[in-house]
Amino acid sequence: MNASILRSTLILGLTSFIATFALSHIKAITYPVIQKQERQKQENALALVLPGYTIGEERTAAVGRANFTYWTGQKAGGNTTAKAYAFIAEKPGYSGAIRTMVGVDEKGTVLGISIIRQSETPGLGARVLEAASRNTFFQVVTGRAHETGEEPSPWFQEQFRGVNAAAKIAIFKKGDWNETMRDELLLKNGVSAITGATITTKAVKDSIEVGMATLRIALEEHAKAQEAAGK
Amino acid sequence: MQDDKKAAPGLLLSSAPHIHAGQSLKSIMWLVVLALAPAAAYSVYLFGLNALMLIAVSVAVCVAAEAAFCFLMKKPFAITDGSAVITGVLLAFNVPPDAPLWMLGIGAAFSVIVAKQLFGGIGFNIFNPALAGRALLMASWPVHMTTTWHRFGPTNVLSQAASNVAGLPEQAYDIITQATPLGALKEGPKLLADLGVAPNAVYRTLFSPEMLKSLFMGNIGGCIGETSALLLLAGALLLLYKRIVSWHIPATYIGTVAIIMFAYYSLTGFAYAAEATLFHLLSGGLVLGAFFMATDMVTSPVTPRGMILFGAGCGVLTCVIRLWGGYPEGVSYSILLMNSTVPLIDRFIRPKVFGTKHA
Amino acid sequence: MAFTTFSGGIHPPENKRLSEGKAFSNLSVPQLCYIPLQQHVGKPARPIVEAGEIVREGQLIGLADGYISANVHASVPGKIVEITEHPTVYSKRGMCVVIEAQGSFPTSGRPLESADWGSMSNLELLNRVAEAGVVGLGGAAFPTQVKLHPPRNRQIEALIINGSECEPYLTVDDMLMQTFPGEIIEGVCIALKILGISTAYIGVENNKLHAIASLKKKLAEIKPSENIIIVALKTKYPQGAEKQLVYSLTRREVPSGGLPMDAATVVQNVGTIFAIREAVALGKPLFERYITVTGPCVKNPGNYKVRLGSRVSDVIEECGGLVAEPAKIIMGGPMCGTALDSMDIPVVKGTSGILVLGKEEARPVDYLPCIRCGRCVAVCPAGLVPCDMVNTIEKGRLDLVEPSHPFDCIMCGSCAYVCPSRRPLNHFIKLAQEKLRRRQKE
Amino acid sequence: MEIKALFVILISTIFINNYVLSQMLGLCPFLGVSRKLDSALGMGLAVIFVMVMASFFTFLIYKYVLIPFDIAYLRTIAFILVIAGLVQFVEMVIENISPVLYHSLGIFLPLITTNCAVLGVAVLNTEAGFLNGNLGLLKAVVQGLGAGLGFTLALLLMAGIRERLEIADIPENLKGLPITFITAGLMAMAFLGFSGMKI
Amino acid sequence: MSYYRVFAKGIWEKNPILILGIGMCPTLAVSTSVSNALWMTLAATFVLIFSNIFVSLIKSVVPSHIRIPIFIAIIATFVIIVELTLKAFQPDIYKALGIFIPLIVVNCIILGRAEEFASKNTVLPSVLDGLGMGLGFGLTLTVLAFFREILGSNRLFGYTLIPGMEPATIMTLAPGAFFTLAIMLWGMNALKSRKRR
Repeated sequence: MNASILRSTLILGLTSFIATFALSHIKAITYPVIQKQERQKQENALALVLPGYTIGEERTAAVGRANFTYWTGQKAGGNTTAKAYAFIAEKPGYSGAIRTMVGVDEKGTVLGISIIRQSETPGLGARVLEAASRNTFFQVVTGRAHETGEEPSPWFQEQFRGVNAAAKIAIFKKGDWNETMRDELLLKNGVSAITGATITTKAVKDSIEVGMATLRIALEEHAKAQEAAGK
Repeated sequence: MQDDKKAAPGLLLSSAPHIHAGQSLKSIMWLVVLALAPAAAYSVYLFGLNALMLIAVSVAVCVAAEAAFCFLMKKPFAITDGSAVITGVLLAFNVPPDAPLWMLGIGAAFSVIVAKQLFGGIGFNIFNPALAGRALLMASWPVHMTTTWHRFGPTNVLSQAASNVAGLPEQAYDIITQATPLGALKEGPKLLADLGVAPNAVYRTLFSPEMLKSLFMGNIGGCIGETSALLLLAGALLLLYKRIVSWHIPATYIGTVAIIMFAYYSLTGFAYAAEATLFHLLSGGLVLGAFFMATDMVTSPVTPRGMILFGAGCGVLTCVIRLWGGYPEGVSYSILLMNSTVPLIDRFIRPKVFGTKHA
Repeated sequence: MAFTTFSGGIHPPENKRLSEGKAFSNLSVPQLCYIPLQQHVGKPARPIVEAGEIVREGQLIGLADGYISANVHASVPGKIVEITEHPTVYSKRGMCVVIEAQGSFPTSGRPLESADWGSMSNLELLNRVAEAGVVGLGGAAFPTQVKLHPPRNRQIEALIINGSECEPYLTVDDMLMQTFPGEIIEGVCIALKILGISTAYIGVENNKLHAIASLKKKLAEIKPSENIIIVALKTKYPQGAEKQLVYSLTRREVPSGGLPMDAATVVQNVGTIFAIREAVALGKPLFERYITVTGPCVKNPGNYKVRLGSRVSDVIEECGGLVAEPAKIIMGGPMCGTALDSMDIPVVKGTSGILVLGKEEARPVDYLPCIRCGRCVAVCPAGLVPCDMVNTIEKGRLDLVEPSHPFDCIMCGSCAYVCPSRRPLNHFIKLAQEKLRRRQKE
Repeated sequence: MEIKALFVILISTIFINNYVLSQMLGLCPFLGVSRKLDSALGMGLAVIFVMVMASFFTFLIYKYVLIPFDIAYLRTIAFILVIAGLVQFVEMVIENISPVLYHSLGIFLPLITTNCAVLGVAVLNTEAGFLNGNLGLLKAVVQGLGAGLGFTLALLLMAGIRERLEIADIPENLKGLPITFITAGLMAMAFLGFSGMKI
Repeated sequence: MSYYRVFAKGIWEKNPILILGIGMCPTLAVSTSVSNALWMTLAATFVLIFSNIFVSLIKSVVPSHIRIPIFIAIIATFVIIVELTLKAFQPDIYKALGIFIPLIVVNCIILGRAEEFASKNTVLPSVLDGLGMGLGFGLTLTVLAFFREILGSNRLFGYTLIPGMEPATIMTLAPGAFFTLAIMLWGMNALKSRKRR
């Protein structure tokens, strides 16, 4: 009886030991890769919203109740260096929070946005990620695919490029956005809503506006702190 | 037997009772169709030919799908029982007036085949076929189901009311006039506040007497069959008078909505509690749902007490979805949800058996 | 005024006008009489005559066989042709004594001497009822002497007289109460004496105002020492069903699976009471009864006194024959009666009427699936859910039927009457009852 | 505020993100034990019980063992062993305390170990993104309760429907699992009515 | 039983999903696109084969009353291996499959095969059994995903199928999964009953 219990315990223990041992090895192999992946992902997102800029430091500022994280970017062009910032904007959409990485220049003009997380209704709000695929399945299998390196960026996100985030962004119901609408909409500092998903559109828009305001405060405080440190 | 000449071979032999109340499945179904007819006719007047086409396609596909399925399954097919026609009309009543025809066709086929025939056909379905079809369309093509509202000219009451609001920007005008009344109520104030319009201005518009009157008469946007409370009530009166529909479900359904809405608006200190309650009763699919869809005999409880519980449940869910849910309207989802509880209601709520202590 | 009643029930068109208020008339004696030996619930009577024998009118020809059984008498004088199998309302091949009428009729036309029953003992009275072969004339045909003699351990507090006659078309009880109020009150007194109690309720539906008036008038005249109360009931089917009647009059529910005596009552039909009175006071055996012959196909609908054993064809012919093609011939009322497949079937003690329906009136035989409209639930006076029960029975799932109380169904047929799918609900329940009973026995 | 947050989690897990009908977890018992109402109720109660317990223990283990020792990658194996052990323990305890309860719940307990909704709730409790933010112990337990209640609700509704389908004229080849899936699909469609709900 | 039969039975006559009716959760949840389905199949089959190997290796050493925890531990180990590997090398797939990767642990197919087959057979049949079962699972999953991806997103392997067609979003949601599997099961039953006749 006792022997059998002892044996059982031994076997269980041995199994666990072997399992843990094996897993720790696997972990040792995969963890660096996983961490690299995660870093890569953030870098990709930053590169997407601040195209052509060199990403600088990551700063965290306490604004209001929450911590606000943003990144700085620089681009050397001619004799001046253009500065730009990226931040994460978040607002509850139709279902769950929508998290967007936003890149702006010093004046507040949006350089690019990238929606990182959303759980909106498929077919409606989830179309914030919808990109017009250039190739169809048949073109791919018959070898007549367009020779394009990267997927086109989602039209919803594309239309924010050039909008002034420091001012009110207007929402229009013009249907799916395309390149021909850009000038007309930018003139009114507006974007076109996703059909049937005004709430989602408004959430993204609001989050960008709020984020921009927060960024300004954070930058001012940073400048003040710099000044204080300088003295 | 000695007297063969007195034998009477033509006599019907059947069990008692030998007489019948007269109302038949067929007559009930066609009376329901008749009761829906005024609202259907009005929708064609209001929304134009596309509404007529939608109703026609929906009915035709429902009947054809039922016929095809019965043929394939080698089941007897009774087109004359009219149940497929009712499903078709009700489904068409539940889509926006400018919805595409192909979409409604798919919904109609789904209603009849999946929600009804797969469960064994008339009498066995658990869910209201028309509402199941609508839920399918809602989940499949939400854009068509939520944005193809009919655009009225400036004579429409919402347009007129909207133009009465001082300083309403062009976009705000769009937001109010393109939505259904419930949509305008749910999203209007939020969206307009963004444009610098005070929510109260929106409320004044929505809860004005002309607006409420329009909701009652039906000169308003919405799904094909739900606009005119007046005509729907006329049809409902016919059904009540003919005892095809009993008061239990509609009364408790509408009553529950009225009580909850009034309590909600009063407790939150809303200035237009009474008007808002009336607005909720008259707008959206409440009247249509309470009288014509929640009362679907197959998918509602059989006992009066069960019906009361069912109606109250529909009312609570409708209010929950309208007040906190993602959709402006909750009638069809709440009826569908309550449909799934009917077997349990019927199992646990039974009449008291005569001569026993407990039910 | 709110009339006392029960919950559930239906309001079928009464259609009583055809025969309402038509005074009783005697139908002429048929040439051939087929007298079934089984005219009651229980064992058939044992024949005590042989073919070729000459019998008197009212002579005992079948002797009650066992506790629940009843005597059968010759309804016409004459020669016994044979004792043979013949279709009856209860069975395709019931034993019948066939009598060819001849000879004299000592009872007809002459008033009989009234016996002094007040001085007889209870047992003596009960014997007279049993000897006369009285059974329940409302249709159930339960031997009356058994009903009037409840077991000792049952306390009986009230006698209930069923004058509801809630079946559409039938008017015979109505006419009995209008024509013979005195006799009925006397009958009630006899029954009360047998039971040894003093309270009786006569429940009459409020569509029979003449009957109520004449009973009330007579009661005021006679002023019997017993406490007899005439109650007007709401007109509703099945007001005359035993358990519902007891409830309407006393607010007591006969317990599930029980009899009226479990609610301290005994229920008798007015026709039975009339027969009790004739048996006890006049010593007249039950060999003739009043029936309603009616229906849109009958030329002279009305209320008639008929000799038991008269064939339906003879009765209809005596009433002027048919004026239209009949779709259904029913013995009893349209709600609970039995459809006949032959016009040779004889009138028995439990026959309250003969109803001939045309195609327009008869409920069709075909039926459709249940659509769960709940009408059957709303009308069921027993508080059952017939639709679910029958759907289960139809699928042969008798194992699932028991919890839905199939044995509490009183076969009133209200459910089938209202069913828009024309489903023979009570018939299905009856089949299930039979199957379950058989299964329980096994 | 805290109470409201808990209420939101409860409602979300029961209706909006119902484990069975919208997350598609726990389908095997949902299909297997929904034939009879009585057993559905027994299973439901057992699942509620185990889910609450499992949420409690796995959360503690995750927060105070796996995270501090930096072995969070072992959570799957740790959780499943905890759940298996827990189910065994609960079975023993119930057997000793109340034979009646054991009789009605006992047969379902072994099945619960492989109910993916139980492991699912334990894993989801540790995912920071789920339901907007990190969960505390109390929230984890409430989430377990909500998941169990949602599972039981779906199970009971399905059992009621299936008892009625027993006597329906369903095409022969559709009887059993296929029609149950169709019903589940229609129920899931009805539950879409809760989507986007904000309390 | 021949090796071929051991391998082939999982594909058709003992298909875990269509015939045995187990392993439903991942089947329904991850079949929104063909590539998800294929990755899930790969992950599950990997765990299935290796847990079968190890279970059949240690079957004689393990006392029967603790075999279930041991089996679970073995399975869980391989699940974590899959989890970490996917997370490192296919992060998008890992994200898409989400919670259903750790939930492979409680997939009834795997524990079921360990208990029913591997614990009674030697290594080679166990591998074949795992492979067959994995294939059967994968085949069903892929067919399911094929229809759901086409109808629900008008795509195949991520590429648009018919430009301009409006897909039925419901097919990517829970109801679509239920309906499609129901129809597959219906067809399966029809085939079976035809064969019987």
